[in-house]
Amino acid sequence: MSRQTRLVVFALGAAGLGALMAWAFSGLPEFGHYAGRYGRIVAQLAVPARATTNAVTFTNFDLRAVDTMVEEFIVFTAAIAAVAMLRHQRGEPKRAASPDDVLKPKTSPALLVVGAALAGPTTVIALNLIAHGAITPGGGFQGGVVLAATLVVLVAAGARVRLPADKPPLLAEITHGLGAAGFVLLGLAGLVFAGAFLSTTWAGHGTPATLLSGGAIPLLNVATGLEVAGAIAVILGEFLEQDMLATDETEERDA
Amino acid sequence: MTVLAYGVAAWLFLIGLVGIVRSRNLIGVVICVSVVQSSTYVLLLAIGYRSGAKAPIFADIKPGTPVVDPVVQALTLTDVVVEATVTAVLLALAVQAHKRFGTLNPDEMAELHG
Amino acid sequence: MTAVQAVLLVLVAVAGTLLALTREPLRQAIVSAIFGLTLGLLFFALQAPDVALSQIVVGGVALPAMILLALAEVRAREHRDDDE
Amino acid sequence: MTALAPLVVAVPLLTAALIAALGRFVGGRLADLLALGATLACAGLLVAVLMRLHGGVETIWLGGWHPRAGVAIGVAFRLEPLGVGLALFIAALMVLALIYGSGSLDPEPPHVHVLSLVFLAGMVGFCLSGDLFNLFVFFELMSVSAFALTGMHVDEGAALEGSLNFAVTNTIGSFLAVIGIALVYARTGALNIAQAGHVIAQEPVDGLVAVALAFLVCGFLVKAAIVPFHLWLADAYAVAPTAICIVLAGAMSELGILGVVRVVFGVFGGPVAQHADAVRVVFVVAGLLTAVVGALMAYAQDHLKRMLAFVTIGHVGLFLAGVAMLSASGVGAIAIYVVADGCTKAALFACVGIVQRRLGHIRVSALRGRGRGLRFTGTAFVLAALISTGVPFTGPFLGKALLDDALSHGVGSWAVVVAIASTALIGAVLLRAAGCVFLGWRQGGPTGDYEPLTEPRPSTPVRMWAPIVVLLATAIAVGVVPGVRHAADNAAQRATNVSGALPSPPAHDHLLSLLTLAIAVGLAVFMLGHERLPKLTALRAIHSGRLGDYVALLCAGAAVFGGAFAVALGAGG
Repeated sequence: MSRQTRLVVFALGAAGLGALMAWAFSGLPEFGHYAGRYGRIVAQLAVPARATTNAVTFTNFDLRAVDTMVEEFIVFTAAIAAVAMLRHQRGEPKRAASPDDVLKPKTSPALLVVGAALAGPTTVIALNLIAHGAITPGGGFQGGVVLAATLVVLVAAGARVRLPADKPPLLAEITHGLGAAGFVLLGLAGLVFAGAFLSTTWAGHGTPATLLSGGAIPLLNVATGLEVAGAIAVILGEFLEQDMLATDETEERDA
Repeated sequence: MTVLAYGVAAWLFLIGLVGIVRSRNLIGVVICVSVVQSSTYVLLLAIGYRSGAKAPIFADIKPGTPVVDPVVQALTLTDVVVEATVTAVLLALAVQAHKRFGTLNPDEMAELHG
Repeated sequence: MTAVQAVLLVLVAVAGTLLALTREPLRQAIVSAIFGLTLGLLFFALQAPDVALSQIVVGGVALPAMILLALAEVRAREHRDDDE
Repeated sequence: MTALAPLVVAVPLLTAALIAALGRFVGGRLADLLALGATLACAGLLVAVLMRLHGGVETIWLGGWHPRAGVAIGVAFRLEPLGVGLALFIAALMVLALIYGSGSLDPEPPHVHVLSLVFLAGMVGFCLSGDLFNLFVFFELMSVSAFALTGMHVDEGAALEGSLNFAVTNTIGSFLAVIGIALVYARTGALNIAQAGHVIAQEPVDGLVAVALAFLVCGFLVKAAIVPFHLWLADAYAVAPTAICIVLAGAMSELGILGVVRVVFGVFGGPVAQHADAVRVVFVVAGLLTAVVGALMAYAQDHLKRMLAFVTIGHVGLFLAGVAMLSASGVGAIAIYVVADGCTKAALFACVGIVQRRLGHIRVSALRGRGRGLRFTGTAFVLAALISTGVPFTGPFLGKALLDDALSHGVGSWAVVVAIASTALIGAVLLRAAGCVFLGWRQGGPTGDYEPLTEPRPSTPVRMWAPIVVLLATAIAVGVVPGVRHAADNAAQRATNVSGALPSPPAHDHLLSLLTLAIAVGLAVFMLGHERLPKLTALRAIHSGRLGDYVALLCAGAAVFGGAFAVALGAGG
C-alpha cells in the first residue's frame, strides 16, 4: 500500500471506530451514576471478610488473586524477554574475550551525591508501600517499581557496576524468579491448608488496619514486590547496559 | 459531563492509533501504543466512578460510606502493569531492530512481504 | 463531576494528543512523562489512589526511563555510524 | 479432584519461575528435563480432570470465593470437556515440541524453556477460565510469551520484524477486547461469563451490546488471524523457531476461535440466538474469505514456513466458518477438525524443520530436487499434505465432512464449494512443494541459487522424526477411533448450551473427499508443469510487511465488523 492509500484506509476505519464508540458509550450509565452489584458487594466485604481496609488490594490479592498471579507472570515474561532479546548481542566475540570488563558510566560527583541522598528515602518509601498494601493505597507492585527505580538511580548515579560479558545483574534475576515462584507457592499453600488455590484464609484473619491484616495478602504483596522490583531492575538494567555498550563502542572507535 | 469523560477515552484511543499509523519511528509507535492503552484506563475508571463517593479505602472512613467501584480499579491496576511490560518488550524489539536495520522507520524494514 | 475532574480530563486529552502527534523522539519521551503524571492526577481525582500511584510510578518514572535509555542507545549507535 | 485443576496452570508457572531463578546453575540439559516434566505433569492433570468430568461441567471458584446472593465475586474456572480437551491437546503438542527442540532451542540460559512453560500456562488457563477479565489476562500472558518466542532469533532481521508486527497488532486487538469487557461490565455489573450472559439475554439489544460483541470478537479474531487481521501471522510464523511453530500453528490461532466461542455462546448467547441467521452470515463470510485468501497466498509463497503460515490462516478460516453455524454440530465438527488438522500442520512444520536442518535452506526454488535423499521426511510431508486435504479414514476427513454438512445445512451448498476449493488449493500447494523439493519436479518460475543459509547436517536425530510419527498417527486415529464423534458432540453441546446431535456424515462425503483429493493432485501436477502461472501481485501487495499498513487495515476491519454486527443484531432499530 502507498502511504496515501494507507492513510485513507485508516481514516475511514478510524471514522467508523469513532462512530461505533460514540454509539456504544451513549449506552453507558451516566458518569458518576454507576451502581453495579459486584463492586458494592466487594466494598462491603473487604473489612469483615479479610480485615483489609483497602478494597482494591482485597480485590487484587484475594478475590481476583489469580488475575494478579497471571499479571505477575506477564511482568516476569517481559523481563525474560528483554534479557533474551537484548542479551544476545553481548555474546559477540570482542566482548566475550574480555570478561573482566568493568563498565563505568560517566558520572559527576554532584550526581553521585544526589543519587546517594535519594536512595535512602526512596527505599524506605518503597518498603512502606509494599508493607501497607492491605491497608492504604499502594502495595507490592507500586513498591516494587519504586525499589527497582532506586536501584537503577544508584547505578546510574555512579555506583560502579561490574557487568561481565554474559552475566546479567544476577541478583535481580534470581529475585524476580523467586518472587514469581513465591506467589504460586503461596497460592498452593492456600490449596493445601484452606482447600482452594489462592485462598488467603490459612494465614489467619488479623485485625483491621494493622500490618498483619488480611491473611496471606501481605505475603502475596511481598512476593509481588520482590518479583516486580527484580523484573523492572532487570529490564532497566538491560537497557542501561545496552546503552553503555553502545557508548563504549563509540568511544573505542573514536580513540 | 458524561460526554467529556467517555469522549476523552474514545479520543485517546483514536489519536493513539493515528500516531501509530503516521509514525516513522518505532519508539514513537511504542509510545502511541501506550496512549491507546491509556484510553482503556480512563474508560474503566469513568465507568466505576460514583459522584460524591470516596475512594474504596476504609482506613479513614467508616464502613458503609458510599465508595467508588473497587473492581474497575483492580482491573485498571492490572491493566497498567500489563502496559508497562508490553512497552518494555516492544522497546527491546525496537532497539534490536535498530541494531539490525540501522533505522527506526518501520516502513524501511519489511524483509518479508508478498 | 467536579471542575477538577473536568480540567484534568481535558489536560489528559491535550497531553495525549500532543504525545501522539509529536514526531521528535526525545521530545516525545518528555511529553510521555507529563502525560503519565497527568493521567495519575486524573486517577486521584477519580478516587482511585491505588491506580494513580501505579500510573505515576509506571507512566511517570519507569516508562520514560525505558524510553530515554532506548533512545540514548539508538543515538549512540547512530552517532557511531555517522563517524564511519 | 477438580479442586486440583488450578495446578495445571500453577505447575508450569512455578517450574518456569524456578528455572529462571536457578537456571544459571542448573544448565540446559536439566532445564530440558524440568520443562518436559512440568509439561507432562500438566498434561497428566488435564487427563485426570477430563476423566473426572465424565462429560459434564464443573465450576470451581478460585480462592474459595463462592457466589454471594447469586452474584459471582471470585474468579471461576469453568471445566467443560471442550476447554479441558483443547487444553490437553495443547499440552500434548507442547510435549512434542519440547522433545523436537530439546538440546537445540537455546543453550544457556534456558530462556526458551521458561517462555515455553509460561506460554503453555497462558494457553491452558485461557481454555479453562470462565471469567471475562481473567480470560483477558491469560490471553495477554500467552501473547507476551509468544512475542518473545517469535523474536528469539534476534540475529535475523526478519524475526524482529515478524515479532514487532505480531506484538503491535495483537496488542491493539487486546485493547479492543478490554473496551468490550468494560462495556459488558458497565452493562451487567459482572465479569463472570455465564452471569454476564444471563443479564444481557434479558435486556434489549442496543448499540452498547452490538459494539461490545464486535470489539470482543475482533480482539480474538486478531489472534485467530481472520482477514483482514491476518497479516501479522505470516510474518511471525515464518521466523519463529520451528519447535515453537508446532504449538503456534497447531493451537494458538485456534484459541482465538475458542475465544469467539466463549463470547458468542457465553456472553452474547441471548442476542446472538435471536438474530442467528444474520450473525451467521457475518462469520461465514469472514471465515470463507479467510480460507480463500490463505489458500491463494500459500500458493504464492516460495518460503516454506511462510507457506505453512498461510495454510494455517486458510484452515482457521474454515474453523470460523464452522463456529459460524452457531450450532453444536458446527462446533463439534470444528473440535474434531482442530485436533486432526492441528496435528497435520504441526507435522508439516516439523518436516520443514528437518529440511532446514539437513539442507540448510528453506526456499522451495533453491531446494528443488535436493530433498531426494530425505526419504522419511518426503514421505511424511506428502502423507501430511494428503491428510490435510481430507483423505477418507483420517481425522481431517471426519472433521471436514461434518463441517461440510453443517455448512450446507446452515448456509447452503455454495459455502461447501468454497470450502472444498480452499482445501483443494492448499493440498495442491503442499503437494507441489513436495514434488519440487523431494522429487525434483519442475516448478513454475526460475530456480533460485542454492547457497546454504545454515550449515547442512548429515543426519536427523530421533527427537525430530519421532514426533512426526506421533502427530501423523494421531491425525489418522482421530478419524478412525470410535467414540471421538460422540465425545466431540457432547463437548460441543456443553460449550454452546445448544442441543442437537451430530448427524452422520452422508455417504456422498466420501465422494466429495475423493473429488477434493483429485482436484488437489491435478492442480499440483498442472502447477509443476507450467512456468507461467498467475502471480497474484495485487493480493500480495497488501501483505507488505509494514506495520502502518497492518494497523490501518486492522482499524478498517474492526469498523466493518462493528457495522456488520450492528446491522446483524438489528440494534437501534
